[in-house]
Amino acid sequence: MTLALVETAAKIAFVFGLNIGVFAPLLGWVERKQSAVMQDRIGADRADVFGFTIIGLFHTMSDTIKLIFKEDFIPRGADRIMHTAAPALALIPALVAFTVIPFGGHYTLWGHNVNLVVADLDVGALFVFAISSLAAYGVVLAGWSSNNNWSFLGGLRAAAQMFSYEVAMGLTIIGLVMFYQSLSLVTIVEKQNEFWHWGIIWHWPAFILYFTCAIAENKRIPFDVPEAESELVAGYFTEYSGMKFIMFWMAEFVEVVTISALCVVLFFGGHHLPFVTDAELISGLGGALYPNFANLAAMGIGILTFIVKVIILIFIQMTIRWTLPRFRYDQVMALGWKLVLPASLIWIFIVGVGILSGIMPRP
Amino acid sequence: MITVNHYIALSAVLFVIGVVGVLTRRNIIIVMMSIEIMLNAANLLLVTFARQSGDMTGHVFVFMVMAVAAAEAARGACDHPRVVQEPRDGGY
Amino acid sequence: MEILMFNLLGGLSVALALGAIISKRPVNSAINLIGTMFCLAGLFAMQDAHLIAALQVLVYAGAIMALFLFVIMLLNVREKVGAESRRQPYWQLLAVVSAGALFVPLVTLGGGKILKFKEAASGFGTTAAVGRLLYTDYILPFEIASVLLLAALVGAVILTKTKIR
Amino acid sequence: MATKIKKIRRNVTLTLWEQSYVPEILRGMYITLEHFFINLWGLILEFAWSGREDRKIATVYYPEESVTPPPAYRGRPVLVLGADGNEKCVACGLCEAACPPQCISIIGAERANGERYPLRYTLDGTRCIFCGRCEEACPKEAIVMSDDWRNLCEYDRSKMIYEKADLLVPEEKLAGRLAFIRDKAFGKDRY
Repeated sequence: MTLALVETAAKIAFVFGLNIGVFAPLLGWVERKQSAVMQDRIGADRADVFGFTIIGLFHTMSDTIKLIFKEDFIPRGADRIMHTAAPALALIPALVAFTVIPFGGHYTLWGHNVNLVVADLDVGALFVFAISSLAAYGVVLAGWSSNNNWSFLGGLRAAAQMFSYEVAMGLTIIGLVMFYQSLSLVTIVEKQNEFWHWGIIWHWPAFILYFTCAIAENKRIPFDVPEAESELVAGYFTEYSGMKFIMFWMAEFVEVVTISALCVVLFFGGHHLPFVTDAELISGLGGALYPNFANLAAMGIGILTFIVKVIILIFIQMTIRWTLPRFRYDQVMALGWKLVLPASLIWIFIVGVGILSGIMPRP
Repeated sequence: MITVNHYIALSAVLFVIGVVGVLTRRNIIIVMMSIEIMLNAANLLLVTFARQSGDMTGHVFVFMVMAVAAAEAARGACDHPRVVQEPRDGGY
Repeated sequence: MEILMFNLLGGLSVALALGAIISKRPVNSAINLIGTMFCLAGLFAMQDAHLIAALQVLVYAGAIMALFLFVIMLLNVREKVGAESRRQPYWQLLAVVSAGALFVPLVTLGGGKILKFKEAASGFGTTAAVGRLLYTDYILPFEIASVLLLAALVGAVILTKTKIR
Repeated sequence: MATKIKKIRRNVTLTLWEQSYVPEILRGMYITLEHFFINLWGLILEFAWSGREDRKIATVYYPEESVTPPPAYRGRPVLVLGADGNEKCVACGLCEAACPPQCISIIGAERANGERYPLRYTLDGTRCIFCGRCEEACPKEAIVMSDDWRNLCEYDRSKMIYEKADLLVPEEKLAGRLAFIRDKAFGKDRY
């Protein structure tokens, strides 16, 4: 009982530390520096400690300090409670969605069975969509409560966009669920033990559709119409400052990580190394001689593989962000309803035919 | 120890709240939300009896109720702006 | 533990539902109702209805309430202060009477037979079990529900279009 | 002069390949990633030894490095100090007349040998628009636009009114600009 509690607490601490402590601040730096290097610029490198700048990494610290001490401004006429609650409502769902994502497999350490997921839910994928649909509330309420026309328009745009793409996003996954015969993300990862059962092999159209929907759901370029700087000042967070402002940014970055993690789990085999199954890995590390240490090493390798895959997908998202121009608003909605939604429905049909005719062997 | 009676009581209280909301409020959106409360009270009861009898038919019914509620909300969402634009039929 | 969770979730859901029908501004009442939906999802999960709990959050809290909030926000643009007039007194009397009528069985519930929960079978309320039921015994209602949703979709499109080409 | 008319297709119909978005997005990403990896490699080289030329960087580390403007650049207008230690200006007043915002004011005087010189030459830096008309009007190549772009701002407007002593710059420092004016005024490319 106590051991299980300690294990759960450790896993929650790992997930939160990874998201809030490592990825969220680091992505702010990555976004600046990667865009700079991509666009033949130098990027932020001025913050230094005793003359060391370590390629601008101190900017994350100096930005945090600056934002903590900034004035926390609530505009007159704003709904004070909603205005304060909205950033938290945007950030919390992004974090909670990570609880059902497995970042490793099953390992036996000194007789104790460790399953590297905070909550192994039977309805894992559905839970992620349910929670991510709630992220819209934070944005909508932020836009509404600011009592500012730009914010309001941004909130409305965000609401329409997020609800539209949610439908398509749910449908893109159905094919995978039919293929793996489970909604539980842990089961889906287990079934991707063999490289030829990875989602990307059979379901690459679903991956493209899902990735598009996920970026649109996260309101990042090329779908950043709710916060379009050239049209609405900053969209729904125009009236925010200081820590509340940065909470929206953190929510965005945490969602980038969550989307990448979900993609890794659904399409890229989770923690599995390509061509090496878990059992082979443990036996290869000397599982017969030192079972505990082999399991521990396999666990480390599994988590590392997972994180590396997540980082690669984050890099791809960042590259897309700094490559493409913004869609027009009607184009965003047309893409969602007229292209992605029918395409995902067609894909479900194709997967059904493929499974029934035996072309797509189910793992 | 939680018994079925606890859930029946909770469901009844929620249903009464929904009824009172429908009967006392005039804002059509809040009336619709009160109807949602009543539907949810019924859902709670369905799930409770499904659990008590060990038969999942109740869950299927909840599923249907949700589908109906979604259809109703979709219809209502596009209906409300029209009602408010022409307020003479007393919608708002 | 269970009774604590029940009291917490049940009390919270009742309080938030009350807040939903009492609060003056529609946005506040929508937010309160979202909270109610959440608490009910928790209560569903307590009764091993995992799929229904997830659907409650996804459909009710995620989609239906979002639609309500969207409509309220759109209407809020031209909202007049104090637009809501009181109902006639006999409506309120009717509300009190109906509430009282429903509370009578509630009061007698304590004296009646106490129904206890049985131990749930394994796999109760999981996606696979409910899905199997939906696609075998209840395939016809399921299809009718899908047709209903399609009709609502088409109806919504037609209702909102001012000019149909 | 025959005008060359270029026809532009406005209503472009995309091919099916272009309409499917993904290949075109990948093409765009290939371009950005090419820049990214070339610059990343240069960045690593720059850490090992100074390999600035391995990067395609278009920006400079400003306070440490700065750009040298080309000779056509019009910076702060200055008076040319001749090799003999006297300013070349003869206080003819043509620049004063040519200046659109009228920021120049001259008080002329005569030396013992009969040469004219400006007793006071005031240039109001708050009004100067860096048009270069003074330079064009000057018959003696006495006022030129320097490449000085740093000392243009002050916290106090009264400090921006330049007297003759602030404006005088030795001739050899302005050689590039003077050669450029001569080329422009008397060379092949005169306009």
